[in-house]
Amino acid sequence: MSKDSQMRAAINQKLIEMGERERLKELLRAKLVECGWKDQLKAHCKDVIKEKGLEHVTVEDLVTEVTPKGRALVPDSVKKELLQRIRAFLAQHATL
Amino acid sequence: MSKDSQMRAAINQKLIEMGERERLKELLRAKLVECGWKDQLKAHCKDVIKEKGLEHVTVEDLVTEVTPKGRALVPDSVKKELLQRIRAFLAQHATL
Amino acid sequence: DEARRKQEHEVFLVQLSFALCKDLIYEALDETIQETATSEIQQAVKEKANRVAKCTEQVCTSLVEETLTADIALLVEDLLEAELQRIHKYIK
Repeated sequence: MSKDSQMRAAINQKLIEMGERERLKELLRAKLVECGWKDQLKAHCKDVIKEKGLEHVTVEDLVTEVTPKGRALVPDSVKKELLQRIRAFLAQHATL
Repeated sequence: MSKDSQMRAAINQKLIEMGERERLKELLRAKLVECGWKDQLKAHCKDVIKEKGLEHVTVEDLVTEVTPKGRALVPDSVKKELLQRIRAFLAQHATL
Repeated sequence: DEARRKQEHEVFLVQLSFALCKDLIYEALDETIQETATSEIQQAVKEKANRVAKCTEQVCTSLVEETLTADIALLVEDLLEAELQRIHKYIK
């Protein structure tokens, strides 16, 4: 295992152990609701169900169909905020 | 056309296609005779004729006069049985 | 040498931050999308069941109405006819 991979694994471990990984995911979920992403996703799901007909759509189909748009709809500001939080964590915990 | 009207049209279409609508009407008629509805309504008509005098009653008048009672006299059990029959039919024959 | 190591570490941290950020976003999105798709389908199934139930009742009511309208009219016509016949006979 290279030094980088070792450090990557150690940092991941620390993120999990300290509960920061879950906190970040919670933050992200909250931001997605707050910025209207979740409502947009719901509306898109409804459109797909309507278009294809309920009897022709499984959960898996729907997930496959809406995922690209779901990913594209995440605002840059949300991504930036998450990145900032991760950087701050790494600055504190990933010392040489 | 609203979703509800589309659904009602689809249900009716299926009932008509398979002759079930006519069978249901026949069943209803049989039940109405069986439960005494027809006799009660006849008696009510006769009362109205007696009260108003035959010379003052037209078919339209009498129909208007006795229809509310005619509706009210249909036993709930008969309506329920009919509804059950439609549900069972749809469960067996229709993809709505 | 120390400066070079520091710089390499910085680059590593930047790359790691981006990778972690992407992983977290995808993970959270995938979970949320799965939950949302499941609940939207459940909701649609429930709405449809409610619509079928409501419309079935309405169809049943209209079938009863239609039958009653026809039968009441027929019964009234027959009855009045019979009454008239009876009176004619009586007059004769």
